[in-house]
Amino acid sequence: MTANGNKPKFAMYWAASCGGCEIAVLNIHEKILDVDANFDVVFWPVAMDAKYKDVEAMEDGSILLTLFNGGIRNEENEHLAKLLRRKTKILVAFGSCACEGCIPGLANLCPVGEIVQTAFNTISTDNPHGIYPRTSYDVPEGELHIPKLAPILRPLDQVVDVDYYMPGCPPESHQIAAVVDLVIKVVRGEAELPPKGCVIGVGDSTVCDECPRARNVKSITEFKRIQDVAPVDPTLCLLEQGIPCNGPATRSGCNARCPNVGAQCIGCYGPAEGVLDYGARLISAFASVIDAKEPEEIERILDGIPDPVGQVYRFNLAGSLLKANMDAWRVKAG
Amino acid sequence: MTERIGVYVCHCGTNIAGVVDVAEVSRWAGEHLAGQGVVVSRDYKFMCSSLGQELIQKDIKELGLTRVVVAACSPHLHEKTFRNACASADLNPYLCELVSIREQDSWVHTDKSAATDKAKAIISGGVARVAHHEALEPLRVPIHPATLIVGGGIAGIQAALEIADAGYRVYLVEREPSIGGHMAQFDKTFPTLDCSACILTPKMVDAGNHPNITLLTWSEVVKVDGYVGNFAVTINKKARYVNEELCTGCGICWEKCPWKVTDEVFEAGLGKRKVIYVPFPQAVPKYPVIDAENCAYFLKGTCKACEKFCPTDAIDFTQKDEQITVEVGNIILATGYDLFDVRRIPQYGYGRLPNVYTSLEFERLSNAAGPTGGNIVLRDGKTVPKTVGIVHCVGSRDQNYNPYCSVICCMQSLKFAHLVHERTGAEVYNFYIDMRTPFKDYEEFYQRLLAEGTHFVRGKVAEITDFARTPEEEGRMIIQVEDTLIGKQRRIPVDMVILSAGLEPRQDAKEVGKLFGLACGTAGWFIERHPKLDPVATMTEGIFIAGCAQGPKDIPASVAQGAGAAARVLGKIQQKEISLEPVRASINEQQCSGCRICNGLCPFNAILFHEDRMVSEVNPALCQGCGTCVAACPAGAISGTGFSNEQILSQIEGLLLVNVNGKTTEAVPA
Amino acid sequence: MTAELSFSNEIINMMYATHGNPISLCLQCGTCSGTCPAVEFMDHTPRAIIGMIRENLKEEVLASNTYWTCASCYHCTVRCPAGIDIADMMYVLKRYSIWKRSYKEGLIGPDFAEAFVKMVVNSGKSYEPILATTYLPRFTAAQLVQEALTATGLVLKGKMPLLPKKIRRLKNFQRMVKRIIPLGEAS
Amino acid sequence: MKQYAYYPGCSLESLAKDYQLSALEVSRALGLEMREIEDWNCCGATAYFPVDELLAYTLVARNLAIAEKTGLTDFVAPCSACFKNAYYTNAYLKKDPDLADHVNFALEEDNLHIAGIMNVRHLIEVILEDVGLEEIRKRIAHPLKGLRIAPYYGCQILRPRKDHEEVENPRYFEDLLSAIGAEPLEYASKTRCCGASLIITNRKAALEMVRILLKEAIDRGADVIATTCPMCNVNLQVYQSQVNREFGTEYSIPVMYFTQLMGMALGIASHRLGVAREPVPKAREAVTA
Amino acid sequence: MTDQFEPTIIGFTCNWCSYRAADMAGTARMKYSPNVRLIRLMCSGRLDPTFVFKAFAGGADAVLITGCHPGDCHYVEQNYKALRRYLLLKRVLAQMGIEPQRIKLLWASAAEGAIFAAEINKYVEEVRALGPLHWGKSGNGSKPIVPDEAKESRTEVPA
Ligand SMILES: Cc1cc2nc3c(=O)[nH]c(=O)nc-3n(C[C@H](O)[C@H](O)[C@H](O)COP(=O)(O)OP(=O)(O)OC[C@H]3O[C@@H](n4cnc5c(N)ncnc54)[C@H](O)[C@@H]3O)c2cc1C
Ligand SMILES: Cc1cc2nc3c(=O)[nH]c(=O)nc-3n(C[C@H](O)[C@H](O)[C@H](O)COP(=O)(O)OP(=O)(O)OC[C@H]3O[C@@H](n4cnc5c(N)ncnc54)[C@H](O)[C@@H]3O)c2cc1C
Ligand code: SF4
Ligand code: SF4
Ligand code: SF4
Ligand code: SF4
Ligand code: SF4
Ligand code: SF4
Ligand code: SF4
Ligand code: SF4
Repeated sequence: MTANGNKPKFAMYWAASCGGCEIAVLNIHEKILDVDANFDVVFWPVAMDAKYKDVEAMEDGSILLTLFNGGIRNEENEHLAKLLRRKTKILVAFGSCACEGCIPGLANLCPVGEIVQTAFNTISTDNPHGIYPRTSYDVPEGELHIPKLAPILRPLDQVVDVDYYMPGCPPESHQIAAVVDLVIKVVRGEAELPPKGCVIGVGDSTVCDECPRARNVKSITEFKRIQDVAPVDPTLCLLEQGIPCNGPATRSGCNARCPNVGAQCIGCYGPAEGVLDYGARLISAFASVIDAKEPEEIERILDGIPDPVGQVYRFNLAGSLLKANMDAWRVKAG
Repeated sequence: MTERIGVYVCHCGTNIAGVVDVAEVSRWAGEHLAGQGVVVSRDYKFMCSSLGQELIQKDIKELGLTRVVVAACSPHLHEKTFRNACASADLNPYLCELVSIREQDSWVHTDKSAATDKAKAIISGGVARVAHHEALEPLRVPIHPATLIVGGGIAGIQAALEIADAGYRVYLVEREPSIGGHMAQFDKTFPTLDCSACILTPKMVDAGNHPNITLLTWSEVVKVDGYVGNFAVTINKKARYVNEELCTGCGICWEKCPWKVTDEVFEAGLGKRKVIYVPFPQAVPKYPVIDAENCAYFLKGTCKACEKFCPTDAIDFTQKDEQITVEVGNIILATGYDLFDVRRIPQYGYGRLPNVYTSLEFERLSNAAGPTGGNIVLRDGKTVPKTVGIVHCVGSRDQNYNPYCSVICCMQSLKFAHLVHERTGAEVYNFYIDMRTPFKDYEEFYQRLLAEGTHFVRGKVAEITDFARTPEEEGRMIIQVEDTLIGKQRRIPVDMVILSAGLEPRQDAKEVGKLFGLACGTAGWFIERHPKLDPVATMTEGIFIAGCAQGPKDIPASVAQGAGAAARVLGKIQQKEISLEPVRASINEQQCSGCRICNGLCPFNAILFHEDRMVSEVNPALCQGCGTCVAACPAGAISGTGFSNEQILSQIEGLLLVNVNGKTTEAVPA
Repeated sequence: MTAELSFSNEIINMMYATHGNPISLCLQCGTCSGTCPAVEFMDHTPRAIIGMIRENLKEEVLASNTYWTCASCYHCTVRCPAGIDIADMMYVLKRYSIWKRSYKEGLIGPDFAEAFVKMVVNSGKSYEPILATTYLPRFTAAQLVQEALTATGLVLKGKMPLLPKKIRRLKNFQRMVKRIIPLGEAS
Repeated sequence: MKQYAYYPGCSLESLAKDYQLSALEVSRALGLEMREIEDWNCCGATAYFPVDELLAYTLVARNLAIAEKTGLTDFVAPCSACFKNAYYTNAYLKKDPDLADHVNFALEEDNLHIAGIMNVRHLIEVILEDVGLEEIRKRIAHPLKGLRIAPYYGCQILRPRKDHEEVENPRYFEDLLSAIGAEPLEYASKTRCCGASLIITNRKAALEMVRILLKEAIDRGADVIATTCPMCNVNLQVYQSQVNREFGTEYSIPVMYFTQLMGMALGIASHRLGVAREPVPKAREAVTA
Repeated sequence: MTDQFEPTIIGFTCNWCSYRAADMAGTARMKYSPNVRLIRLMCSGRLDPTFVFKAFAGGADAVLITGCHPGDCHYVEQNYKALRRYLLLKRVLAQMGIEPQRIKLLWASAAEGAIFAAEINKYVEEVRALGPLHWGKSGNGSKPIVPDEAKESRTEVPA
């Protein structure tokens, strides 16, 4: 990759996330060449060697576009988020983790201590000495630091101002390509940027809109896990078959990838436009299709969703109105 | 903040100001809510007075207010008042919000500082909410001038005649072969002892002949679509097996029909009727029906006597049920009542002791056109009773059965006592708990009975038995009761017992209610819009109730309600169109994914699905604005005017601005 | 808040299992008295007693034989249109009168009830002959003879065993009773 | 063979031995195994309640708690008074956790705990519901043809249970009597109280109550009065002579337990039913005929 | 009084029954605790779980939802729909550590002013016993949240 002072600068950073988003960017095939041709990639730890101090040395606002993926879990994530915010004109929360916490956000259901406990001390962990990490440690070479964990994971916009959001776990390659095209056009003066705060690279409805499955007025007397439904009707709406499909509440843009191949949507594209709390939408939706009047009967049907928070907030817990579990806060309180 | 909001805090005399520091509240709102757009905040003695309203109007004009918050009484009382005040100052009425600091605050709290803080919170909620109000126009829908009346008892007949006389079409649907209802079964009516048939028959005939009334007897409503002004009602006309065009009502068929069955409906089981029959001679319409369940032809394939003798070939065994649909703008339900089933009180012996009668049986027994020709005799058909016991409150005012008072039983029991006395000279005992004779000339009737020498025993009958303990009890029924005025248990031997059974909602009232979108109260009667001020309207626009369907009552009250409901309907028809509260749901097609989750949620079937475009749509005329679908749409595609997410979410924020200790809060982890 | 409870409230408070019994809802309809098989032997009818309780006529109520004449047949209870458990209320009056040691002269009921409980507490079971001795002295001579005849008749027919039974874990049983009532009173 | 936790109650050990005998014989013959619970105590009849309500519940609860330990589900009492006490105690304790706490505190002394899990039933209910009329009819060896029986339910078996289908006019006793071939009479006083609980404390009232019941049965031509409760049985039978003395009547009508009548119809020898000592000529005739 | 924790409770009422019950409690001058602030909806069926989350996030200690009795809904049966949502919502909240008692569904007819008032008093007591909810708002901002030192590094990493 050649450095070229005249080309706009591009950065990408990977905070608390799985790395899938980076792969997704590389997965846009020949489009990646457009990126190289049109941008000067100044910072992208997964693809090139770069030092934080180099970024710190840059002039504020000198990077045109930063795709920031991952949530803010520790001090280092937070430092980089703020640093890149200062240096960047267009900061994009890229992928579900940066947008709304995603799977790492589910850790907000536990206090930090418990997370550390689980990581370092479960049956499957080989840690005979019961060793736990420390934030600083003296070695002959000097004092070593590892970043402190925050009590909860926060999506990017809870830490810094975000210009655009691009959900997906990861975002679909065709959507990434479209966004890259758009930015290039903007750079060339051929297009306008959408208004700040927009969600880009998505559709304007929900997954059901793109889902080819047939649907009727819904009324459900039992919720089941998909593996317990045999056989799954390949053409009928999954929700009508009692499988809690998150498609009705999830923003379109993925071409209903999961229901298309026979699996229920689990919601990685996040809430539809204007929705304040994704989980609330699904609670309403699932409850609405239940066909029962007696509390006992309703409870029995609800037993078919054994992990409600996991079901309705798999990707959105950190971005939800309540953001976390009480216990995660309580660590702080007591 | 672009909105310019005015806040008006009412003293309501001392009703509010006695507990809430209104001056402080008003000052606080002006100061602390300025950031939310409040440009003026005032308190005033009576906001709803014309001076109070003028205050608002002046501010709208002079200060250019775009939103108004009035902190006073419940919106159910004065929302309209303040909306109108705004409207006359050219501010869209829906940009006004009335918050209740009286019913919800000053009247229910004693701690003045807590009440003042709560008033601040409530106002803060209202201010936050009003900023998101939209200018709305009431919905206007045309009203179809025809009316459907269900139930051809006296209440339904009265309503039908009133509307028809005013020149509008009425469809009168009656389930039985003839109209007339319960009143047709009676001999005399209290308190004047008019002959029931003499006063009812002319009305029935009028209804039968009226050019504006379409009588649909032997029919039932099966489906109701639409909404106020525009109902489409499907009616099932049961097969009569008699061609109404040809039949002249000559009566040869029922004369010739060789089969008799017990008449459980009109004769209350006391008499018999033919299989092809009219329930009573004055029936309207005059055409008979064939009771197919008992007809020899339908059961065994032979007979057809009626067909053979009919001079006009009107009998038609091939008739089928027929469904017709009519369009109407308003509906009146006058479905009446059922009699309490006295078998549910086994200790009163009905069904076991032959000479225990229900009130309706007695009506037939005493009716000159009844099975005994009006002779009051025991079941053996000849013995005239020497002593008769009449039991009040059977199944009424009793937690084990119906807790309510059935209203008519006392008067009806007095009527019975009089008839028995007059026709048999028997000794009559009336057993009552309280004597209730509340209307015009009723008490006078009671006094007449006292003068006649009727025995009145104050006490609820414990049991009626045929087991004699003493020789004078032999062969008779004994009524065991405490005479509470004397303070002694008494056993009174009688020959005949009449149980004044209470009135109950129709067995199928719940289902019928559902058909029309009406709810029944705990006792099962249809719920009126307001028990005192709107007894014939219901919560569903365009649907009215009259007569005993609304609750137990006597004939004068049933007639008054029938006429009242008719007046309400005529009022609507005259308006030609009706304006509805614009609280409605609507779907943003762009956002709707066609998931169809909302489709099954609307009880008024207001949501339709367009298969072609795969989107749902709300019919604003059907939607009643409950908001259930708004809360349910997972895509956030449905919004509801008047109660939008923005309005409610900001109201929550506003309410939480001041916490219970009066401190402005900022919730943070401790 | 230390104002003394009215008599009617005292009675209502003592209806533990029936949660106070809605005696204030009584219609004074007389169904209870009309039903009662023992009413002839009561000096006030059950309905009247309820009225008297409501009006706090404590002395008159306690001096009445009504509640000790109630046979606990519950016939009034199932018929009362106001949902009042009259029979239970009669039990309450019995308890109240034993507690206050205030009841009509010459009644056998209170002594019998106490004797019965004493016997059960002492043995865990009830046994007719023992009971007889506790109440016999109150009988008139004629009644005594009758009773003796009946009793001997029973014994002759082999219906009445001559020795009372006791339960095995009597000590536990008695400690159990003590947790409910400090025994001083009952035995 | 279905098993039941059987609670005989004090009377069945003394005054009502014949009931005990016949109840067990008939149960056995119908395939019902009555397992007497260990170390039970008196249920208190009607005489605890006037002294202490809580104590009354506790004493009854002890029996229920003992029964709960057996692992059986049904608590069966042949005596109506025992049945009523157990039924309500069980129901109240289930409804009122506070009351249950009090009672359990006392029960600790006998290492017991009541959970309220027993299904409390009267013997006649068990026979009717678990065996059924159909089955009973099949097993009848000697239908009691022509025997006119006044079925006397009494009070405690019916009341104050308001949920019972027909508290005022029950029919099941009649059905049972018809099933064993007898002729049940329309007996208006069948649910009227016999005054057993007053027989000691208010003799006059009790005798009058007995008189009324005897009068109706005899007036209607009954050969025998059938009962479901030892209290009623003893009261109606033993006090007949006193009624005669008091009212100058000459009543003499046999009173038998329904189990004795059933036993005879099932073909069980009279002495095993405790019937031998009872003069019921009509009944014996019916059986031997 | 000043030491006593005063919970703030947001209540949702339907226009037809429970709001009228509140009106009736007022008209009859029944007294109850001032801790509940009511929001009028047309129907309990309008209750969006978002409102409940919003209330908790905004500092409410509990949420009361009221509607017509089952079978008496002005909109025929929308209160059943509220019931279904409520039961699922409660499960979600429980998983998030919000005590189930902090949300309550109450049926009150327009005539039940007394019940309404009594239930509010009872509920305020119940919530008072639970203590404050104190849901954190600070997750919003960029205020640094420091990890809990006490729970960290109990064992040293051997060199
Ligand atoms: C024994 C007795 C004596 C009485 N005596 C007197 C008296 O002397 N004076 C007095 O003032 N009042 C008296 N009353 C009260 C009187 O009967 C009522 O006030 C009056 O009949 C009520 O009229 P209605 O039209 O409301 O109801 P109803 O007379 O019950 O008429 C209702 C009609 O609706 C029809 N219907 C019901 N459901 C449907 C359906 N789903 N579809 C179609 N049709 C349906 C029925 O067939 C019936 O024809 C007495 C009542 C009783 C029980
Ligand atoms: C103490 C009391 C308490 C009550 N409480 C209740 C209650 O709680 N609930 C209930 O339902 N009912 C109650 N009522 C009954 C209730 O008052 C009446 O049912 C109701 O007010 C009747 O209304 P109206 O319009 O027929 O008559 P009114 O209220 O008497 O109105 C008649 C009007 O006509 C005017 N007027 C009279 N003659 C002439 C004339 N010649 N020219 C011009 N104007 C004239 C009068 O000035 C008056 O304004 C109560 C009655 C009383 C006495
Ligand atoms: S719910 Fe799922 S399966 Fe059904 S239409 Fe929507 S996306 Fe497709
Ligand atoms: S269907 Fe749902 S889970 Fe699957 S990719 Fe699309 S948004 Fe993600
Ligand atoms: S059907 Fe024929 S016979 Fe019968 S009334 Fe009509 S015209 Fe006369
Ligand atoms: S065919 Fe039927 S209706 Fe006609 S006469 Fe015969 S039985 Fe009567
Ligand atoms: S619930 Fe929403 S997205 Fe689904 S069909 Fe209805 S309006 Fe459309
Ligand atoms: S708001 Fe209510 S009435 Fe209107 S469409 Fe939605 S569910 Fe139907
Ligand atoms: S039966 Fe009930 S309401 Fe009637 S007097 Fe007796 S206690 Fe009162
Ligand atoms: S329970 Fe007592 S008061 Fe009631 S009817 Fe029986 S004996 Fe009379």
